[in-house]
Amino acid sequence: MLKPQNEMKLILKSHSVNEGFARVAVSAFAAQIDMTLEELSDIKTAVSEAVTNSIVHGYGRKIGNIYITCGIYDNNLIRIKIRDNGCGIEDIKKAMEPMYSSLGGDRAGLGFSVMECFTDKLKVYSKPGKGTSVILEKRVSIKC
Amino acid sequence: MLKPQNEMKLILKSHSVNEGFARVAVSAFAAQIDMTLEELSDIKTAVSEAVTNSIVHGYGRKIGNIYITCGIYDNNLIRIKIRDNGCGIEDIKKAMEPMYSSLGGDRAGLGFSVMECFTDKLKVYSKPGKGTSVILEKRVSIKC
Amino acid sequence: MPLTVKKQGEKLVASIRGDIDHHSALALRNAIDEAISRFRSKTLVLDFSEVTFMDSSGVGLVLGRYRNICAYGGELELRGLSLRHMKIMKLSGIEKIAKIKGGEENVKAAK
Amino acid sequence: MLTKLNSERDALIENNLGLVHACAKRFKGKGIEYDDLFQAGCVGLVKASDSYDKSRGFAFSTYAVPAILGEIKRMFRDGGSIKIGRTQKEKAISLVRLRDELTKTKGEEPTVYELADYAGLSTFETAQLLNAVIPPMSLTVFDSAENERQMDLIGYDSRADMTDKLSLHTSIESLPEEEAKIIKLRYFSGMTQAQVAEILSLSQVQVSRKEKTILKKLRGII
Ligand SMILES: Nc1ncnc2c1ncn2[C@@H]1O[C@H](COP(=O)(O)OP(=O)(O)OP(=O)(O)O)[C@@H](O)[C@H]1O
Ligand SMILES: Nc1ncnc2c1ncn2[C@@H]1O[C@H](COP(=O)(O)OP(=O)(O)OP(=O)(O)O)[C@@H](O)[C@H]1O
Ligand SMILES: [Mg+2]
Ligand SMILES: [Mg+2]
Repeated sequence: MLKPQNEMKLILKSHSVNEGFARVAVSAFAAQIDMTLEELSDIKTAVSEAVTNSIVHGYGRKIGNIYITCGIYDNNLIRIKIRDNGCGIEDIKKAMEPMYSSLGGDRAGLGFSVMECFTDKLKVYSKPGKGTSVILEKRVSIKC
Repeated sequence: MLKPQNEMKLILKSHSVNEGFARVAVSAFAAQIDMTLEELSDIKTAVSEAVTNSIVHGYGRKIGNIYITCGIYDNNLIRIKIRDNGCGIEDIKKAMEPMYSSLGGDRAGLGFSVMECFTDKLKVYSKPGKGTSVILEKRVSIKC
Repeated sequence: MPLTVKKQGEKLVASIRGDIDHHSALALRNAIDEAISRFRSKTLVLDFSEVTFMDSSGVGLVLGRYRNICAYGGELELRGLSLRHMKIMKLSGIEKIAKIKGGEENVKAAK
Repeated sequence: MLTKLNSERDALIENNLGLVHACAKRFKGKGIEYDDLFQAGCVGLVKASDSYDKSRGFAFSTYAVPAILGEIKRMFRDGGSIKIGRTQKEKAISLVRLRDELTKTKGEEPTVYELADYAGLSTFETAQLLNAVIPPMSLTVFDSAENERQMDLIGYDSRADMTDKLSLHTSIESLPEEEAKIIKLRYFSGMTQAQVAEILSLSQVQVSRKEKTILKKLRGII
């Protein structure tokens, strides 16, 4: 991966009130590339899913740090990494299946599906007991 | 200083395009406390001055990192730290005098005065060759 | 609370405003469930026409209310879903169990 | 003695108008006219020169700049304290409206840059505002573009002031029951046409048609 043209790092506590802030911060940064509102909303939605997972699954009742990196690369590529030091995922393949959720309640098990649906690339790295990283990539349309 | 109720850290490159982003990110985070639009724009104004100083004076032609911490404390206190690893300030007292600027051109030497006027507390720490930290505090009014 | 609950004829209509994420969903869930058990309507209508943001927590909110209203022998109706929100809803197949109103074009367009 | 003091003070003011310009320039383009900023700054300068005591050894600017900035800051305060939520929402709504207009005139959705450009905002600010609110009214297909505008007129436009609403209120009394109900639900309870249709067991299209006729009628009455 080449060097980004511009990059920001954000560290947040896993309070659920920060979900909204994470969305705003990432999309405000990403907006330095010209794109449509739809594309901007896609990014917001995907980021919201990943951050919520770190809060809900990664840390659960504990409060920990969530690390977000957002880079802007050549050819209008936006790359966002969301990392936590939470509980990690045992079986990533299973976790990424649509409608799979390890938690009951109101979780639909659709977070990863939504991330896949609204970005161009999704990568998940995780180690049980260590934490999880999610990498989202989106190439937005170039307008003249 | 007690522990903040909520806190975020932001690391930015000293590209001038990031001035706007820093303002927006800090104000979006601070806005989780109920305050008036004027109070919010006071915060934006002060942050903008500090970030610009790190870009213009701290790093000059180089590109370095700017570290912003924003914490929300009891009794509606917002505390923002803006730090750079730039050239530092020889004589802080002189630098803070209104209308003093080490650079000519369009710089009026008003940055620190504006920060003082628009916040409740301003502290500056600096070591030549090491870098500068500016701490801004603002207590916003509680509205019912 | 960014929620208005109204009785409209036989129907219980809950109109949601603003962002639906995991943070806001909890309060919404509690308020809607409280209204369901209080009014005991046969039909719960969830109106999304003033929702400004929604992620999968919104789908969870709907699925949970569906289970709940089913327990009362009732049914669920969704209204005012934008194309984007419909796309997210459809990942769950909710359109097969709930009646979706006022966005037929959206239901089709969201494949 | 007094005259001397006065001339000293006048000189102080005259020689330091540059300070006021420097301070005022800093706040250009933030919604207050430059002349007004300058005026306020001058008030600060006058206050500072009244109370300046040379013998204390401070430079005059050290004394005057905070006073000037203080007065300028007050200008922003005097706009009244507006809660963030509301104004941001209003701004965001007008942004989305702008987007819809541009989409119509250009035939394709504008980008965030273009929107920012038209609205005279930074891209970051625009993105933040759009985050605050994206009214889905314009995103949903089922409400026709026309009645969106009608809603805007009465629902959101601040120029549709209370007097309009009040006169509307009295005229409604002269309408048949169903018609009065439609208008009340639409414009005083802020319901969508679909919601009103539901309550009155009508189709949305019927509500839309009726609403148009009633509004025409009302305009005649008012
Ligand atoms: N950051 C994380 N840390 C630990 N486990 C995770 C993390 N992210 C996801 N998971 C696991 O992957 C599963 C699937 O995640 P996904 O987001 O698809 O669904 P969900 O969060 O359970 O439900 P929804 O997102 O629809 O509310 C989760 O149930 C959880 O077990
Ligand atoms: N982060 C920093 N690193 C190094 N020097 C700094 C830094 N911040 C301020 N200074 C020094 O302090 C001086 C005064 O700063 P101040 O912001 O008040 O004025 P200015 O930046 O020169 O002009 P203006 O802010 O009006 O454009 C600067 O000219 C510079 O010499
Ligand atoms: Mg999830
Ligand atoms: Mg400066």
